[in-house]
Amino acid sequence: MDASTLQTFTSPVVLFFVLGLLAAFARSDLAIPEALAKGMSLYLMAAIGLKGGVAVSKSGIDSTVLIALTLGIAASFLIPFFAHAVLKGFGKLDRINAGAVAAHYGSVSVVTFVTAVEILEAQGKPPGGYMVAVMAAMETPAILTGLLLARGMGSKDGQKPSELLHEVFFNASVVLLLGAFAIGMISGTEGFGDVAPFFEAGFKGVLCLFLLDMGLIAARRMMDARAITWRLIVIAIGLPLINGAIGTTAAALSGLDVGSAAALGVLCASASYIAVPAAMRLALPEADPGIYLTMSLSITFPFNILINIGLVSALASTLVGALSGAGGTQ
Amino acid sequence: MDASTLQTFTSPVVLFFVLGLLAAFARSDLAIPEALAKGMSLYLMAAIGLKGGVAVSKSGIDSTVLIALTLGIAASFLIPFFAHAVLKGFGKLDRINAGAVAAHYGSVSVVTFVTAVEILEAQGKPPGGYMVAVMAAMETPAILTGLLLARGMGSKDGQKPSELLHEVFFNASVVLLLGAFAIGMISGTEGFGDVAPFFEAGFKGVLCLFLLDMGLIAARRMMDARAITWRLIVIAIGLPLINGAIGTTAAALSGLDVGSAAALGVLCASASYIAVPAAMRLALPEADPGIYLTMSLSITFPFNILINIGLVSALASTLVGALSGAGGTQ
Amino acid sequence: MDASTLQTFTSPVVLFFVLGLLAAFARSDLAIPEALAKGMSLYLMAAIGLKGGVAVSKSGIDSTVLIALTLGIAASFLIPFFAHAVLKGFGKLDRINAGAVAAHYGSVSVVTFVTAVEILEAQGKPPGGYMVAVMAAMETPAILTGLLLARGMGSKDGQKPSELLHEVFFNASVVLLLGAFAIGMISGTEGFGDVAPFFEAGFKGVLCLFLLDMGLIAARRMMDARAITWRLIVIAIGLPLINGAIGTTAAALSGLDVGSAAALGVLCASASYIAVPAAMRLALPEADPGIYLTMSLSITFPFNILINIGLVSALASTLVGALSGAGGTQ
Amino acid sequence: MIETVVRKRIEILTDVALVGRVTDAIDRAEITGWTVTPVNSGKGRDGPWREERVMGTDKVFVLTVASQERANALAEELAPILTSHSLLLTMWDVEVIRGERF
Amino acid sequence: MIETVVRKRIEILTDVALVGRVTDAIDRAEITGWTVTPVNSGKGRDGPWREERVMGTDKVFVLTVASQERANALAEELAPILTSHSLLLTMWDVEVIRGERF
Amino acid sequence: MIETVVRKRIEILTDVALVGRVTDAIDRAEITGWTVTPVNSGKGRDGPWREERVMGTDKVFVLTVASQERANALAEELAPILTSHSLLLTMWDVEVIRGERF
Ligand SMILES: Nc1ncnc2c1ncn2[C@@H]1O[C@H](COP(=O)(O)O)[C@@H](O)[C@H]1O
Ligand SMILES: Nc1ncnc2c1ncn2[C@@H]1O[C@H](COP(=O)(O)O)[C@@H](O)[C@H]1O
Ligand SMILES: Nc1ncnc2c1ncn2[C@@H]1O[C@H](COP(=O)(O)O)[C@@H](O)[C@H]1O
Ligand code: NA
Ligand code: NA
Ligand code: NA
Repeated sequence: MDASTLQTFTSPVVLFFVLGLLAAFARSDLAIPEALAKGMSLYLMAAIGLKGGVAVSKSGIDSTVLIALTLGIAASFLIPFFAHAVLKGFGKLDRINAGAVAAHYGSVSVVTFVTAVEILEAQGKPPGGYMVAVMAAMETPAILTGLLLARGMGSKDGQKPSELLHEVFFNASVVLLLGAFAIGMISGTEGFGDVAPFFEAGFKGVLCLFLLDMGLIAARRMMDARAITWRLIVIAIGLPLINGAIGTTAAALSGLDVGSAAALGVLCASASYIAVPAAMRLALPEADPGIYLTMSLSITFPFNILINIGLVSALASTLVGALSGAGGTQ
Repeated sequence: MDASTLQTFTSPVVLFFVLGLLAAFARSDLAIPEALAKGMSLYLMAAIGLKGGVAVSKSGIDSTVLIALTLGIAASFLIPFFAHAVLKGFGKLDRINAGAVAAHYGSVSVVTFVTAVEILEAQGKPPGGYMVAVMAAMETPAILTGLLLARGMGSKDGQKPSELLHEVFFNASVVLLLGAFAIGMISGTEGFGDVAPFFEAGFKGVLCLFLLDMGLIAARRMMDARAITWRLIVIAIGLPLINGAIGTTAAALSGLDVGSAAALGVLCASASYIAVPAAMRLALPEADPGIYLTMSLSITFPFNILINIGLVSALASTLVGALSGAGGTQ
Repeated sequence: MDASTLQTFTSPVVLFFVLGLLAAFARSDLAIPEALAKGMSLYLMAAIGLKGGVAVSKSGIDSTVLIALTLGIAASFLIPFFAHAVLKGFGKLDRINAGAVAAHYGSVSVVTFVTAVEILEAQGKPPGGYMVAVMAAMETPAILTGLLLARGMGSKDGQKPSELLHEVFFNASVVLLLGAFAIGMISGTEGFGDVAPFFEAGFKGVLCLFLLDMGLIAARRMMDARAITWRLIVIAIGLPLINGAIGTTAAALSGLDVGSAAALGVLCASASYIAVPAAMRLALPEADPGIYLTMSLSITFPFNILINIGLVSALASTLVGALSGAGGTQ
Repeated sequence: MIETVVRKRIEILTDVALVGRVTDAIDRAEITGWTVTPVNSGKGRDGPWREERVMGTDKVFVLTVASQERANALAEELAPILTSHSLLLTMWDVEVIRGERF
Repeated sequence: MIETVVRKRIEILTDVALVGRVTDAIDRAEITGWTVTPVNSGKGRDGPWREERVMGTDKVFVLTVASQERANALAEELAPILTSHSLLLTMWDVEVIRGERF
Repeated sequence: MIETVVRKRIEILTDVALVGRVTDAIDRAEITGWTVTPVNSGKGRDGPWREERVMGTDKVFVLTVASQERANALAEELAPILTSHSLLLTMWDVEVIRGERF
């Protein structure tokens, strides 16, 4: 743990999350109205999409972008296989629940990513703007793998696959992230200037209040949890550690810069708690939300925010430093 | 189409509207919580009212203001007569529905106006601050004309006229627009300075998200529309073209500056989809919302945002240029 | 009334409150969606807490802070005794209702405080940052005194005291105010810099819209009021006058600076309409909300915003001036 | 055992713009009170609609508990606008405690 | 044909501050669950009110489905606070599917 | 006196993600319409939950008024997903005005 990790704990963004956790554990009635939470989540996605698009409109699209996209999509497809095996074996879940949880860990958490970007920028390692597109691309492949693992190729339930595919590709966060990304690319720095006061200046403050809410929700769900065993807790901490390390390493070896490598690690480490739960209610109603939401939202999410982002960031610095050092002596 | 019209399509404000349209057509589940949409609409009205009032506190009230007010109120009273004739004749609507639709086209759309102001300012033709008061004054006269046309002088329904008049003059948007306008006039530039970061810096960003929502709503209503014929579609595009041209011309001839003439044109061209529908549900319940909302919200509104504001602005420049050229050679 | 009092009535913040009152009296349907009002209230508390904490992180905690805390807590405990006597005697309320109302007057109104801070800062007399902590500390002692006065030591109703104490100490506004205060202290000026655009630049604008809503609610409740006598109206104006004067004087005598003395006076003068009503519904369901909400929200609140803050501020200036003058000649 | 009495519960789905008309009718029928609850969306003869409060076209439920006699009075009061304004009215018997209040 | 059984549906209008009391009573009556739905506004003996969540004075409906026997137990449980806290309770018979759960 | 007819009122508590399934079933049962109302929170076999719309896991009520016959058709339609998706369905008789519409 270096100074920058410590710095995390004096950042208002992280401190508001801790406040939410504490308030919920103390059974305070503090609560953010849902319409507002939904609105903040839309705002954060629009803002991060715009910012990414503007950045790419400046830097252009090169091979690095394609490499990052490929790595991200591959991770989203493959992580569920690994996760499913662990969840069935060590976690002792049945096939259906293991598949549902695995889909969550293959997909990503937008807020974890956004928080990581803030922390990385504060540490002087900003990720590339294209990482927003990578995130959007990673949201959904995992859903398909997870369903496959849970159910095999057939579907007994009358859920039409086309319906599910539509739900998966046009779900609100994918559309908003990619739409805002495209708007950012089209309007560029100049067009963005007009709306920057709203989407840029307000960003961190909104993130504070949103994380306050996430802290409240995560802790409340934790306290109500029934179906969670110690084995599942171990997995909900182990998976982000392993996925984060593998993702960062792969990205560093593929030549991404420190910030982008760390961001890809965080995306691999994070677990969805918005898009995937909704898809699972539709496609795998037999799976228990008490398991997948509690693991992704109440254990993995806080673990990533409070600890793992710092670890992934440190690992990325070490690896990219070593590689470029190696490269420098060639 | 000059460069400035093209510029419209790289403005984030317009692009977010297009994103909303596309997302809804793709049947994405993207949606802005209603409380938030309502809040953004209040914010936009408060902000535009304040800004207008502050501008007038600087410029003072002169004969131009009175001319613009007179033109606006006259337009709101008279447009429904013309619209009613077209809707009954070419549009083949019955008297009641024609009256209801006519009322919408005589009244105004706040968001169309706000978007026009943004575009005109970007083109270096800012309208006078008093145009906000003109807009507020234009909201309601059309309701009275529309009812008269629909129903003659009597009312069979037990709706008390006093109740309707009250609803019309103290409806939320009139009160907020004029109230904020008055506050702007009273507190002036200095008082406004304190609240400017909120009402000014955030303005365009909020407008982006609001137009995203409007795009979603307009396109969804369009897809559900049943009672709309091709004749009504033609009218919903023809009326804003004609009303916009007449309004702009009258304003230019009356000596308004380019920006204000264009703004009056846009007000004439726009159709209400907030105050008037509510009044119609009360006073003309037999009229079909499927007709008047679809026309004003799903056809005229997008047409104005995407195309007609640009046309009206170009017309205003041409006319005012020609007139001042003529004036210059006198 | 000096220039600065007049200035109050050209401040957008106060003018929006007046607009809300007028709109409601005119029976306009203007309304702020509740989720938004709740959100603005959370925003204001987070922002004022943060700002206070940052200020204290700079100034440090000294004996003045302890004096102010002691004065505040004592006032919250003691004011209800005085208020209860007046309400039973002059106001002719029964014991239960007198106790419920007394609890409101011992506690504080966050928005009154926030408005006072804005006005005091505009007058060049900013209160100390620690006054936010004083406010949080004053929210709840009055609830205990009020219940004691209403009910004696016993409780016939099965309301567990522990439940009430928990509700009182972990209620949302106490947790958020103190939590944000702590975050401000921990992250200090530097950490606050990141989120300042959101929490500082937007503050006055949000306060405008929030006071617009408060004006609407206060006036509507006033018009629906049934149980309010002229005696209660006199008390709802007399209590803030007296409590404000006593609080300011005690603070000035104890050596607080002008701004902080005025702020303590305003806290004593203000009456709760959020935390205490909720506690009373739980603990004193027989008490009539029509009495305590109308007095605190519809009479005392507007009186404080429009008139009493100015009076308290003037008193504080006079007293502290006289005392320091006296001190200066020593 | 607690004593209950039978009353009518009436629920009326109405446009927000018309709530005042409905509650005026309830007042005229001398019913003691009413409660309004929100509605998100629906489908009727005109196809589906979503809550569009910005446009003032959304709906709510107004519900009221009344004696049989007053419930009938209310239905009579509302009859003229039921069809013209396409309100949806359902009513059924419920048991209430403290029945003297309704 | 699907088999249905008859159960009581109970709806209680209560201040938000008192929801915990009501659901505690439901739990004590050993009913399997409950559902809370929002309320906008209303009118009662004290005149009209609007939802004023900022002030913590708004109301919600708590509804629960239970056997006749447990419904009675719940009504008994709630009796003491029904009047003092002016709750509105209505109950009626409904058909449910999967009745063994209630 | 106004004429009323008896119809079934059916209320189904469902996850937001499943509303489309339920309303499709209503359409297939040829019922004229439906109305969706919001839900705040609840408790069932899996313990308590709060409305968590950000997470897409909240619930709503879908309610519909239909003839006995169509109500049965709807219940049959929904039977397969009632248990698997843990929907709560209650139905009861109500009087409606303008009964020819349902
Ligand atoms: N007859 C009624 N029908 C429906 N709701 C009622 C009725 N009477 C009272 N209420 C509701 O119950 C609340 C409290 O009423 P009260 O106990 O009379 O103060 C009111 O605000 C209404 O929302
Ligand atoms: N007896 C009941 N009465 C009312 N609502 C219930 C009842 N049981 C369950 N619910 C609701 O149905 C949801 C799902 O319950 P379950 O199927 O038991 O998980 C719960 O969260 C409650 O909102
Ligand atoms: N059979 C029904 N069951 C429940 N709600 C209905 C039904 N028919 C219509 N509605 C509701 O009533 C509204 C108006 O319907 P309509 O009068 O057919 O336009 C619809 O938007 C629905 O919300
Ligand atoms: Na992941
Ligand atoms: Na117009
Ligand atoms: Na006080």
